[in-house]
Amino acid sequence: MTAYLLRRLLSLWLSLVAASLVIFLVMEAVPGDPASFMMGINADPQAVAALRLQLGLDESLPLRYLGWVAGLLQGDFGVSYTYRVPVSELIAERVMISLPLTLYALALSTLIAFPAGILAASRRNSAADLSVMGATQLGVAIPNFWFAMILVLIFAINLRWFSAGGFPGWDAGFWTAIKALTLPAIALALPQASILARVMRSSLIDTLDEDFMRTARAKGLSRSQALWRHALRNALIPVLTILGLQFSFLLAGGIIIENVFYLPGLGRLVFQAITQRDLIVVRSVVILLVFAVIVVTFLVDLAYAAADPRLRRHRR
Amino acid sequence: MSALSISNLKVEIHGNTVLHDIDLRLEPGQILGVVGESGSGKSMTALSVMQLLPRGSRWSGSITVGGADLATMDEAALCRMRGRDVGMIFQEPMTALNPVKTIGDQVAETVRVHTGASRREAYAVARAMLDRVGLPEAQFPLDRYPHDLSGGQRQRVVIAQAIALRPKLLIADEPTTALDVTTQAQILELLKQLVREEGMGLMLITHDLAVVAGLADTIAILKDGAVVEAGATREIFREMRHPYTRALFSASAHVPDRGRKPEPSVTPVLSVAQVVRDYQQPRRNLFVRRPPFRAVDSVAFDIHHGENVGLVGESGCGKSTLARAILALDALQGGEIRLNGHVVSSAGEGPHPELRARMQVVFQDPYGSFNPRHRVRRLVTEPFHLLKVRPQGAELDRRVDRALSEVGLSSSDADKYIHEFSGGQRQRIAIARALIIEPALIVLDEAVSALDVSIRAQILDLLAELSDRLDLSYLFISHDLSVVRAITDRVLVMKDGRIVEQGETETIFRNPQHPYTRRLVAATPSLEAALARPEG
Amino acid sequence: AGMDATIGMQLEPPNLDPTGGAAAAIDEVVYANVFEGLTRFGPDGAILPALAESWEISEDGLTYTFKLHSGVTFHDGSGFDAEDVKFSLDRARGDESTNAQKALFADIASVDVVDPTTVKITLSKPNGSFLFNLAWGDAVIVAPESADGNAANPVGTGPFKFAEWVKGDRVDLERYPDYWGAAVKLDHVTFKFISDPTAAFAAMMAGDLDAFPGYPAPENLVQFEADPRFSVIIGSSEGETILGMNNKKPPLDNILVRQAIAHAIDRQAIIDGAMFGYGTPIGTHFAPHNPAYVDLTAQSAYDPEQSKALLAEAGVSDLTLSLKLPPPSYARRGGEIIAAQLREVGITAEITNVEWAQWLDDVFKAKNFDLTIVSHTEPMDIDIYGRDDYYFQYGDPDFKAIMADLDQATDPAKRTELMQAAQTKIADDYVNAYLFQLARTGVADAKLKGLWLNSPTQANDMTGVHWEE
Amino acid sequence: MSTGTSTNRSFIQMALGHRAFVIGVVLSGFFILLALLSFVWTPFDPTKLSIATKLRTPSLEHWFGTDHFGRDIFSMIMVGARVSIAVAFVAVGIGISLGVPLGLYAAARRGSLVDEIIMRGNDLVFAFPSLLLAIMITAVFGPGAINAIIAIGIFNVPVFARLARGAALSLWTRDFILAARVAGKNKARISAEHILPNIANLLIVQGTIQFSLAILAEAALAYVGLGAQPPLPSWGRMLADAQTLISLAPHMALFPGFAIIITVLGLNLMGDGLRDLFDPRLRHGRG
Ligand SMILES: Nc1ncnc2c1ncn2[C@@H]1O[C@H](COP(=O)(O)OP(=O)(O)OP(=O)(O)O)[C@@H](O)[C@H]1O
Ligand SMILES: Nc1ncnc2c1ncn2[C@@H]1O[C@H](COP(=O)(O)OP(=O)(O)OP(=O)(O)O)[C@@H](O)[C@H]1O
Ligand SMILES: [Mg+2]
Ligand SMILES: [Mg+2]
Repeated sequence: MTAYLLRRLLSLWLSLVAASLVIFLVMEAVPGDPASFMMGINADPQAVAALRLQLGLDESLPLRYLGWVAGLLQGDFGVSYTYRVPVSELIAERVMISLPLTLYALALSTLIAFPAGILAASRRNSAADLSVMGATQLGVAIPNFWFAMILVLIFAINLRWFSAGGFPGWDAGFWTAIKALTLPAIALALPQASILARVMRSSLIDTLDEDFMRTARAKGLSRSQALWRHALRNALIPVLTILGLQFSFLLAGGIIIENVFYLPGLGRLVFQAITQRDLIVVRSVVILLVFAVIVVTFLVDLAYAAADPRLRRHRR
Repeated sequence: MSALSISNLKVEIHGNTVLHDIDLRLEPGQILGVVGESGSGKSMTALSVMQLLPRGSRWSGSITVGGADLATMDEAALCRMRGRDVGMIFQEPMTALNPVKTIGDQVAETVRVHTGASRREAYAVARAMLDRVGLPEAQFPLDRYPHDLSGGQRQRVVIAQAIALRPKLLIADEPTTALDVTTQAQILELLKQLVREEGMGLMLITHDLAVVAGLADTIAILKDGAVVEAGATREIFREMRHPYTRALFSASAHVPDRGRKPEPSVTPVLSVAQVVRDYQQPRRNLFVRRPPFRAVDSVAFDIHHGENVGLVGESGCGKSTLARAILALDALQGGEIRLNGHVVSSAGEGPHPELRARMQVVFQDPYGSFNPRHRVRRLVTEPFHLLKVRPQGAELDRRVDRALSEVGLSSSDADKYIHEFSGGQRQRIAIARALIIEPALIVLDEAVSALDVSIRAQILDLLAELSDRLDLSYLFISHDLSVVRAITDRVLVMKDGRIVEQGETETIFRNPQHPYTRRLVAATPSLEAALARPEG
Repeated sequence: AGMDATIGMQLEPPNLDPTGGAAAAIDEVVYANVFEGLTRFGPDGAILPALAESWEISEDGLTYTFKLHSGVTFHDGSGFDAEDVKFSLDRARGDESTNAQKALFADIASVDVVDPTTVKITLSKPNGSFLFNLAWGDAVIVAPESADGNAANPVGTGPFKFAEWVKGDRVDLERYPDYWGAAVKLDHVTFKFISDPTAAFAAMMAGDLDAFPGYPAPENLVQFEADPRFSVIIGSSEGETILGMNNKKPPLDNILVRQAIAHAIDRQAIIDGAMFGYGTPIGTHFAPHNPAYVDLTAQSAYDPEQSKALLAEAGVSDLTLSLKLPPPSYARRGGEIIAAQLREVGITAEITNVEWAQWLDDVFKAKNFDLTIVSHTEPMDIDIYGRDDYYFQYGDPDFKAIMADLDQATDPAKRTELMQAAQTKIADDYVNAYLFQLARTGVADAKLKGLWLNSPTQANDMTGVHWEE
Repeated sequence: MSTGTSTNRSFIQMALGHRAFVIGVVLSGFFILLALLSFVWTPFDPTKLSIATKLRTPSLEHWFGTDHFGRDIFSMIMVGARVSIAVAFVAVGIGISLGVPLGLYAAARRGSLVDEIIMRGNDLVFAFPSLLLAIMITAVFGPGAINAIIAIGIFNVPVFARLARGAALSLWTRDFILAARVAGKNKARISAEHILPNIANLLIVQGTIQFSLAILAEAALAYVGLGAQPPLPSWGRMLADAQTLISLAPHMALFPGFAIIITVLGLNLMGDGLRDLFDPRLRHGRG
């Protein structure tokens, strides 16, 4: 286990270094100069030059890369070109929305998907199975921004149960904040729940066909006892993988949903930073997201080991 | 009251009749052997008793277990019956246990489901049962997981689960097929002991006549979903009224006709000298490498022209690894392998194609050894890749025809896909593929282990005949001693990567020297021996 | 509600220092609310006194003497006086200035403190629009102690003081109790940033916002008009929307080709199709609500036949031009319509949608374009035609002469005459194709009063805003 | 897919009997046909503006109504199908043609440094938030159909590389591969002759699913303005155009939305169907 941990840590670092290089170079290749963007159409060239100097944009490429990485290692993400505040502050604010939203959406999708998947698998080919499968096919096929638009139209504009978007902040009270995140979380959760339910179902069906399920039944367990005691944990591994992937996808993938609901989340921060050529924000947030993904994958691997004793010892 | 009585059992799966007219009786304290070739309906009969038939099945007839009629029981009653009144051991020990639960949990579960015993009590029973099946506390605490047990040990756990509540009836479906002979002997001994001591009825399903002959009180022979003959074991074997019984019996005991004995030649076909093969082990941690695992350790032997050499040994002793080394599929860590005097495989390099063309291989799995997407013609001609001048057109057809006819297939089979053949036919095609470039040596790695007795007999005959006619040499790898005894001139006994004994086959079998060989020979069930034993 | 108002804005300001960035969004939050200059724009575009109570201009037009209000304090409590004025103006025109509109101060020769409430500014040459220049957001007065922190924590003299900025979401202002002027009616103002037009619509409809003065989707206005909960505010803006052409790049260096393009465009179709009817056609680069405006639309009336004839005369056929479109919907939608209209006369316009940053790089700096659509929202910006290096690359000497005269002129009649000459000159030269004056379309809660109708500069002046009972 | 006539017939028969598969083929086939038809015929010129007849609701003349420029929505959906399908097809094609060789190579050199590098590279691409990277890519190269293809294609590479490697690894342990090695074939040849045909089914199934995902991805990119550029219609951009008009002219959002949903649904059903049909457990041979 420790050997495995060490190996994973090493490859984690290598991935991060590779990722940081990729991000840095991609962002350097983006046409457009942050300084002239900030100064606008009628800007005085001298003023633009002064700003470039101030932002340190005149240094050489390797120097800037090293400077950035050295900063990262000390926990210093740099200062946003456009906002002129430390990037870490910006990120901290946004994470307070993106993270709860992600967890909320994950919780929703799990709560929907697990029962649906289990129901469908345990009643294979029944009407319940067919309708769950039909619904999930649809759930996967609906573009989530379209779904979000419809949600707003119905629940915010027509029924006025929710506000159309925005986030009052956690200061406004837990439930108020949760309520504000509800429609976006539903919009995010729908396709995820569909995917998860499908994976749950097929993984469970595979497990139900395993020999040890017959052994369990031969011991006198009823069908549902066998399912709960023996099948679920075995079926969990592919589901965990998907959950891990979904977490990282949701953390940054909410850009469009964040736009529709004008939530100041991480995705929108990067999106906006890209259009404003706030390179330092883009780089730092993306590397952070990559880091999050790698950590989550790692945690998922640990969760595997918890779910499956075979993985605790020998590993490739 | 019979432990089990089945009459007129008929089972349909998706409209296909797989069982019709099964009648069986089993008394407490007795062993009923159910034999028959693959697909004859043995497992379906067992599953009918458990009422765990696959989805889409329908059954009719009558089954009573300890006097209770299954037809009158609802699902809840059946659940109460399973595990308490009837225990079952399944065919495949590797997959019959839940990999994510400890063995203690799984054995205790039987107890908890039925008795409402506390966790503690259930564990106590589990402990006792595991001790009983020979898995003592010291080595096998309750919190071990199945994955670090061997096949035989897992099978014992399955047995412990099945007998935890001392059921009146135990069904064992091929409980030993996946195990090597020594383990098989232990498991069978254990089962016998349980029957005698607990007085339960045991329905022992197997395709191995030798196993039942030594164990069963009564026997039922199945063919195509029906019982063709049933009665006391001795009588059945003595009288052999039904032709199918006779066929089964003779196939099991079949010894192919071997022609003249080959004389040792000056240069052996194959010469293996001090071969070492290591497997890299995963690192213990980032900085510490584990020493490599030595799967084949300084092995040396020769095979002469026309000679059939057997390689026996229990599972995992390195037989397949040695075969791969001989075939130059893996690089050696030491030693040398020569074919007709030329080095084919030594540390590092692969052989010259022309040399490689002198040896071919036939594998165990008749299903996995062919690319399912190619036609037979393409499959059997694959070795031509080794030739500089590859046969074309009519010449190609001629060679394909000849190879196929040599193994008893027709030339029209060349345009079929592999899924259109039975297991025995597939194994013939595998042999045809090996023969087509006229090699001097064929390595057969468990080439008949997966086949039914009758088909196995045919293939053995074919191999013997080809060897005689084409002056072929075989390296015949198997863990089944009776087969090796039937077909080889000389035998090598392998244990933990080393050859512990070698010599003339008959000599070794009659008079094994090494203790391991002795154990191996003793554990091999023998039909003759069983029938020769005095009644008792 | 109550004494609070939540105002929607499409773009979030990158920072809150109007003297350190060009983004219009900065002014939309802080202009007149947090920061004040010596003069300011009134709702109708007139130049009004602000921190300067009054002023005197010398005969030669070179010396301006401003009398400042007394009792003015910055939000951090420090006092305001003539030193602050000198500091602010010197900082804006200094060598290290990062003021985006540094040119506004180019004519200042010196700023002198006469006494704490009197400042004298000396110009190097007369400048008829100097008071106008001082009204810009870029010319607001800041305090030396707080100037460097204004980007994140703006400290000004206005009626509202900065309270909080939740990045990506909103800026909160609260009433400054010690304001020197007339007290404002609102206690709190929140500017909420909603870039997505659909979200803006939803937010208004759901009642999350009280007003959206620069409402980005004119197509929704019909619905708001039909709903008694809302009032729709349609005014004029300073945004001349033009189809910019690269005057130095063949074949666009040929006036016939440019004229042909101008005649190929049906302005009304663009206003209807892209702006849903909101907008005033223009024939030159000048705001129609300005008294000096001349209507020259007839000179480039929609006439595809003439357009084709002109192209033939110029000897071009199979013309393919690049059309680079920045993000606003007037450009993206207008571009699609223009491309279709140009297709009618045989010109292929290849559309590329670009981000602003890219636009600045590619179009504005590198001049790597044929056509583009931009709305020039700075007030009175016809002088850009006199710049040599401006993206459409006109820089005609005659035009520059007119501009030079205009700079010198202080007599209103003379100025009007010159401005009209300038308008005619660029229309005659078909420098760009002039499309329409951007309408300022806003939506507000029907009970919220006092918002600006027009936008003489980009601002959301909240000083007069109040709830009607 | 197997080629023998006898197998093929039974395959087609089985396929026709698989309800979900048939529905999937019909649904997605409908839009593929529309896309093809659009090359020769559309009811109206989808790029022709007619401001006077904008925002018409569906009628006999304009089956799906007109958009805010008075363009015929049905015609736009037809041509948009072409764009969506072409982008998705090429993007998946990139994924297959780069990913599969990489995966096969990694499997053939299992445990080697190259294998490790290829797999870590895959992980790296996976670790990037996909939409963000796509946005970054289009920020570098500018928006447009080609760049959307590249951006979507890049994410398909690791999907197919992993799939191919995993499937190939298990095939490498099979006896028939050993037999081929005994026949002296080298790894490249075995990969091409034996491994590739045997993972083709898997690739086709995954390809169908990736295809549907790519259509959704293209829609999302077009929605944020980074897909095909006007005047070429695209489903995602039609949705983006429609969104502010959703309560005024819902048909503008509904029809392209349905087009996306139905195509994706069809492809998914088809993929599921293919998975069933290729499943050896449901086909001949052993049970
Ligand atoms: N799940 C199933 N669905 C349909 N048919 C089945 C199924 N399982 C078994 N069969 C068929 O039922 C028949 C009897 O099979 P069964 O498993 O009882 O044979 P067996 O005697 O146990 O053979 P083996 O020695 O190979 O285990 C065979 O023809 C087989 O093809
Ligand atoms: N690729 C491998 N890596 C590491 N160890 C291996 C590998 N293949 C086999 N081994 C180990 O080498 C030993 C010999 O294996 P081999 O397959 O040669 O046994 P065998 O005698 O053929 O057994 P069986 O009768 O079960 O086929 C076993 O302990 C096995 O676990
Ligand atoms: Mg069986
Ligand atoms: Mg082996």
